[in-house]
Amino acid sequence: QGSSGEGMKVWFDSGGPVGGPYNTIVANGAKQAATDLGCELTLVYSDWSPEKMIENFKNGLAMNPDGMVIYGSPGDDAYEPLVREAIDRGIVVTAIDTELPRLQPMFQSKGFGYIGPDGWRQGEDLAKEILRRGDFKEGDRAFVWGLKRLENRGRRARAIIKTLEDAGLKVDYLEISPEVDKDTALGTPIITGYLSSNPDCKLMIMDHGALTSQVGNYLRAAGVKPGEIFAAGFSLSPATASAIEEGYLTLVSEHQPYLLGYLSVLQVVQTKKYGFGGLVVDTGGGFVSAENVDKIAPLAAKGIR
Amino acid sequence: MRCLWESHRRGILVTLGLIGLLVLFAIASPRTFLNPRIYRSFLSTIPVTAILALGMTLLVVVGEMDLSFPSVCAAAAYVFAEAFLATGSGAVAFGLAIASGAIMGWINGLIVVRIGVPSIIATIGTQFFWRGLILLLSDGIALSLASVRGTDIYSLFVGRMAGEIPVQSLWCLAIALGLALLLNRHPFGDSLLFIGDNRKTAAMMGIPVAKVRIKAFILMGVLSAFAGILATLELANWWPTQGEGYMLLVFASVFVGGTSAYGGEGTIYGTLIGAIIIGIIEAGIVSAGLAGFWTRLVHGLIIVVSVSIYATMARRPQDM
Amino acid sequence: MRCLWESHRRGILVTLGLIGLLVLFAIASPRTFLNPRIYRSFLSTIPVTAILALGMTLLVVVGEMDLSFPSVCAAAAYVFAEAFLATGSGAVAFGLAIASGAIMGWINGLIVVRIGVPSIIATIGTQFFWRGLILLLSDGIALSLASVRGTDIYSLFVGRMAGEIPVQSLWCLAIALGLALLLNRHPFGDSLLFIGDNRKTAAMMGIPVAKVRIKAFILMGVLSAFAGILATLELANWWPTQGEGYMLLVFASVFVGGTSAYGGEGTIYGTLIGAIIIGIIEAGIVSAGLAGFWTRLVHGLIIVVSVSIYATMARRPQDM
Amino acid sequence: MEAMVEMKGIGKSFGSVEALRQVDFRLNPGEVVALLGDNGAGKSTLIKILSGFHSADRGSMMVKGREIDFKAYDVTVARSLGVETVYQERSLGERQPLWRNVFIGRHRLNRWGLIDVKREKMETMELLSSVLGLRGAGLSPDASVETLSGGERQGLAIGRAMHFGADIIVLDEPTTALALSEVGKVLSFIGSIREDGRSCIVISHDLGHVYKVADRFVLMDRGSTVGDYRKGDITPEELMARMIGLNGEVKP
Amino acid sequence: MEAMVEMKGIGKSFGSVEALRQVDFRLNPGEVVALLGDNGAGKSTLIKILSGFHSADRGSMMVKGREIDFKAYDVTVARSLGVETVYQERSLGERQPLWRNVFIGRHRLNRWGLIDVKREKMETMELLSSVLGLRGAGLSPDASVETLSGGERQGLAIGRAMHFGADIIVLDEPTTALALSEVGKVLSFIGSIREDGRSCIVISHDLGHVYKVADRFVLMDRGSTVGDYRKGDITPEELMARMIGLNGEVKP
Ligand SMILES: Nc1ncnc2c1ncn2[C@@H]1O[C@H](COP(=O)(O)OP(=O)(O)OP(=O)(O)O)[C@@H](O)[C@H]1O
Ligand SMILES: Nc1ncnc2c1ncn2[C@@H]1O[C@H](COP(=O)(O)OP(=O)(O)OP(=O)(O)O)[C@@H](O)[C@H]1O
Ligand SMILES: [Mg+2]
Ligand SMILES: [Mg+2]
Repeated sequence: QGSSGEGMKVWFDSGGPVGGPYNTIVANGAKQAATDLGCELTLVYSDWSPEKMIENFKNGLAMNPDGMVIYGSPGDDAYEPLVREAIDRGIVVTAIDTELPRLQPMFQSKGFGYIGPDGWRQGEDLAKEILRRGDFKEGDRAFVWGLKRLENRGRRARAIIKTLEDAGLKVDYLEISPEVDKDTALGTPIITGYLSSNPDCKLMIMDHGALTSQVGNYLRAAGVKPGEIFAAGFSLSPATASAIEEGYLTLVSEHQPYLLGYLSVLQVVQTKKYGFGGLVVDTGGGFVSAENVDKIAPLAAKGIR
Repeated sequence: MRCLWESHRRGILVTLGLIGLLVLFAIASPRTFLNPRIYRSFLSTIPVTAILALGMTLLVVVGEMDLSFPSVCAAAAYVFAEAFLATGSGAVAFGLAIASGAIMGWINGLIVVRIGVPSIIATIGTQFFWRGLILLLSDGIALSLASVRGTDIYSLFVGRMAGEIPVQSLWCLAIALGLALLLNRHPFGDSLLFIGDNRKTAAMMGIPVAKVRIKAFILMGVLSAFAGILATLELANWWPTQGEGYMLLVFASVFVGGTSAYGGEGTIYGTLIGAIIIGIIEAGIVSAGLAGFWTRLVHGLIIVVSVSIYATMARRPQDM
Repeated sequence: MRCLWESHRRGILVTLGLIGLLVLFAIASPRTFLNPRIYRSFLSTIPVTAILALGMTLLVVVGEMDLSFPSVCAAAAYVFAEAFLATGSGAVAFGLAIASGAIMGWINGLIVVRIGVPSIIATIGTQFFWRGLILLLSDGIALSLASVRGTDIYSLFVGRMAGEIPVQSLWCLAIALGLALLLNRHPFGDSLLFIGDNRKTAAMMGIPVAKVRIKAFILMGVLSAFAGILATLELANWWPTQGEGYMLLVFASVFVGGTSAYGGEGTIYGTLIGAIIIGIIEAGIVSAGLAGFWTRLVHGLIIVVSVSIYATMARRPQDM
Repeated sequence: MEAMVEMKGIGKSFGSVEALRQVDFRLNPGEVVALLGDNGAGKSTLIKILSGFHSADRGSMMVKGREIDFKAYDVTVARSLGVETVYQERSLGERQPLWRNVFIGRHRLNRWGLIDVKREKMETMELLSSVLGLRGAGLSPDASVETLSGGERQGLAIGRAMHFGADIIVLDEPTTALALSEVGKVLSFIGSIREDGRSCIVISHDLGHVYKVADRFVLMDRGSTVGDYRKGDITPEELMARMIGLNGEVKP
Repeated sequence: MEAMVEMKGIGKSFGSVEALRQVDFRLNPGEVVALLGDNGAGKSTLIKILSGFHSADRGSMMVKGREIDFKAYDVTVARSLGVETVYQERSLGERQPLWRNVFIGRHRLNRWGLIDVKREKMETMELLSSVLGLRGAGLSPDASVETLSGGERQGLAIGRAMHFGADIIVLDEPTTALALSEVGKVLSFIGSIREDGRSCIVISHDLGHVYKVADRFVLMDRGSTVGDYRKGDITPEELMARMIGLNGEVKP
């Protein structure tokens, strides 16, 4: 028996920019699945721009693939007519990373599923885990650096802020500028400035994979010693692993982006072939800290975690 | 005569470039490019960049630049979305959004022309400012305009003519035609050309230089607003990051089209074709089966190679 | 005499602008801005933008632009990282990276000067191309250079002098000094000024226009490579989107500094101060306690207001 | 008789450079006045104040009996008062076609408010070849100015001024670079201005040309008017002696 | 005697415009040749071929006995052969200070290879005020060219050519916009060229000036040389008649 995806064409929106650390891992998972299943994979990039995702989707439809994997970021309303058109034409569509709460039940029987974390819950979980591990009291100052302007992605930051505030912490939220988003080094003086102005800051959360990986450099420049401040963030990368090893970074929440790519392609192919319904998988829940980093770090260097 | 041929030659060359690309893509992926569906998709997405690039062409002709248009787009579209959600009237929302675009363009014009700040830095500043303002007002949360689907304003601007052709492409064509007349056949366009050619000469010949420059910025603001409205309507959704991806595409469209970066010359037709070329490349590469990181590389290669061929063929047979 | 005062006045004004900002920030957050730590931070990050902006200043003077520098930065830094990981020799890695930067600059120069493609579109094309190429080669995965910390090359370029001052700031100063001499006191800089002023005149007076323009691109390539190496060393990490965030900052630095967008004039000192101004604004705002979406808005406001004040005061007391 | 132009005590500085110190000047209807003086004397600056391109720092100006407020005076206003200027710098849009240069700022519009290109091209060709008699190989309405020869450019600039009948015509070095026959045409054009009862200011260093057409000669030196002679009162030789004398005064 | 410049059958087209059809031209050492002709006749185009700015489409050229390969010939090469040109377009960097304009392309360097600014400024001022005798208010080595008066610009362009003693000096309308006394200085400069055994080509429409200094007159019409007269063989009046005659021939 041959591969189950033989001759199939899967269109895959990797979501982020070309070379973005997070979406590259997602794409690596998808590529691996495509190789395993023997199907053809078409990868496109959307720079985290909802408009670009929609534009790409439209052009993708014209290519007539067998299955399409989308990020949910543009939302139900923007996607509805397009997804409907695709499914009417027999194309299997499934979402990753951000849920489409209205479309998913609507088309689940046609194979529309969701693989990925629940942004809100992931943020909430991380905040709770931080509160559990750290020793914080009411009125302590916390710093959150995130991307609220990307609405669905921003839910994670909003959940963190809410959870921390509910616990009585004082939270300073800062929006990541497009410049820092691309070149994390530009964030150094911002952290230095913030910490000089707010020396009572006890907790820093980087709601951004690339910024998480630079925590060590930031804190070093700000003259903070490892362990002085509880620093947490998201996503693993080689630099993140070394920051954990050096002790600057305390806790990293990791929702296994590789699986987003792998499982979604797997599901699309199986649905196309055997007509399964859409899968809903929550990939969140992994935490990396000094205890387990040595096991995971080598995988990060390969772009798997 | 000579100049006529010269200008036609450029138009012909850029058109040949587009045709060449289409043929290339059709050979590489006939399933996609011999099917009308992809063109329908293009006709719904390219008009937004094209309209922005058309406005930018006039600014480049007069010797200016506007880097604030992504934010102006988003801000005007925000006004549109909020006004539509508040009043339910597409006409009111449209009017307010266009007016806000005009005001933002006018502010750019004032800073550049009256105060004398170079346009690049002035519009980087206003870009940050407007983006910040709408983020603040919207709290970074997208607005869903699902209810706009099916209204008059929706079908007027982004409906499908004969169930097939996205109406925005007709609007884009109409704007291109209007701007081509404005630039080449109207005294205002004449003033743009002379100011871009030599501002001192223009002033000496009695052209109201300051007023014309400000008007060019206002026009860009209005067109940005219109483009923002089209994008928002098409997706029935407003996002706080709207417009950010257009920056390079718009400039690429203008200069692929053959407009001179030194001001004083420009072609509306070229920009329109340029926007189409820039708008189809990525889809063409992806459907040809070059995926992932290859897309970027080949994208760059196609731009460089096609413009190089074009530049070589367009070169004048004289020394300078 | 008059011109000297004129040029000094501009320099003085932009310096006053920087001092004004620093005073403002120091009042708003004395704890941060009266403490040397923040300046150490600035001295480690601003040099990268500043070096890029310095190179860009020369290109703007000669009437060109380079939008490919983010990719050139990243590509040269990739060469550096790979070569360092492969050979373990900082000197070899450095040499290869600088050479690759020169080659990429030279290619830009060839496309623009020999083939005649406008520099904006040519460098958008090469920007895509080089980014695509390094992504392809690196598979989009960051490279950790943790082992570079403590090597000679590390302390030479991004070490801390007297345990305090980031060495890259000294490199940046040295480059600025060198380029200032080059632009104002060397025949090469003279050629840049004349070509940017009027290319035809320059050719008539026997300046080898094509060669000089190509050299300016090569210089920009080398400086981009150097900036990329500094950024990579400082973080001991190479990442695939490197350089992309610098685009607007670099142009803002050049034009805040007072260089004319029309070519033929430019100030290295102004660009250096401009890069510092642009580099401190966001940190200043954040330290002042403005968080969330306010930062962007205030950032834009500060740019517009400060450049406007500057432009008003720098205006010549004559008609044109 | 009311003066076409009356300037009193005009002064103008550029930064620290005092280009005009103290100028009094009068232009009567039907009169051709030659403005003479050394290089850098301030002649061009003076006529640029009249044409609205510069505004004076001091002094008063009346045009056709109307007191001028320099703040509200610019080239557009000056034109509407009938002042037409050919600048020494030629002021042509280098990259624009000839026809655009002829009609800049006052295009022939068709009924839709658009430029009547065909008509403008025709008039341009007529102007250059028949009126001025230029016959260079590169002359066509679509050619851009940068391809013109020096004399053709000057012909274009002056032809433009001849084409739109204005009341006060200011010519700054109008015969520069022109060949003999075109010079003749320009001089007879100046003569025709007077015949029509209009007025003209001519600046030129070529006394031979100027003496033929002017009624009055105004001498300027280092930013001030230093002499005013009617044609009948002075011979060309005397005039030349005065002008060279100015120079001698300074460097003994 | 070996010619300084020898051109044979030179032709040059710009696109469809044939600026030069068939030009033969010779310049001997110690000779001043005047190039005369109508506007658009091709005079400037011809000397731009000599100066290396344009390259000819047809024909051959020898400079100082060296056969020129047009592909390898440009302004830099021409300069190194001793050809110094004052173009009709003045070719000044408008926004650059005067001293940079004087020394463009051949700066005075100090021992570190950097420009010796102080010395260049001094020489510039010396050149403009003493050598040419300009005395405008706005004249200073740091002033930028755009603030100069028309005559001052011309003085700058011609002063630059006078400053660096070249063997073959080409002057395209050198006396344009200059006041009487400066014209005298330029004409005596041309005289001095001949005395030094160098050569000069002058283009001018002012027969009065040209007749004084030239040894030979070459007439051009619509891209071809149509006459060549030694000074002794022709009076100024005859020369003028020939030139105007050219014009008449075409339009009867
Ligand atoms: N914009 C300016 N800035 C500074 N100085 C100026 C400016 N315009 C003119 N000047 C100076 O003012 C003086 C008078 O210039 P103007 O052009 O009026 O002279 P002119 O009499 O027309 O001379 P010419 O006969 O050479 O044309 C000159 O010395 C000139 O350098
Ligand atoms: N670059 C060019 N492109 C097209 N035509 C040109 C170009 N340069 C010159 N011509 C044309 O060639 C002809 C000869 O020009 P040229 O400048 O040699 O004339 P000229 O004899 O110097 O005239 P003048 O006495 O007016 O300076 C003109 O008709 C001109 O329009
Ligand atoms: Mg003058
Ligand atoms: Mg000529």
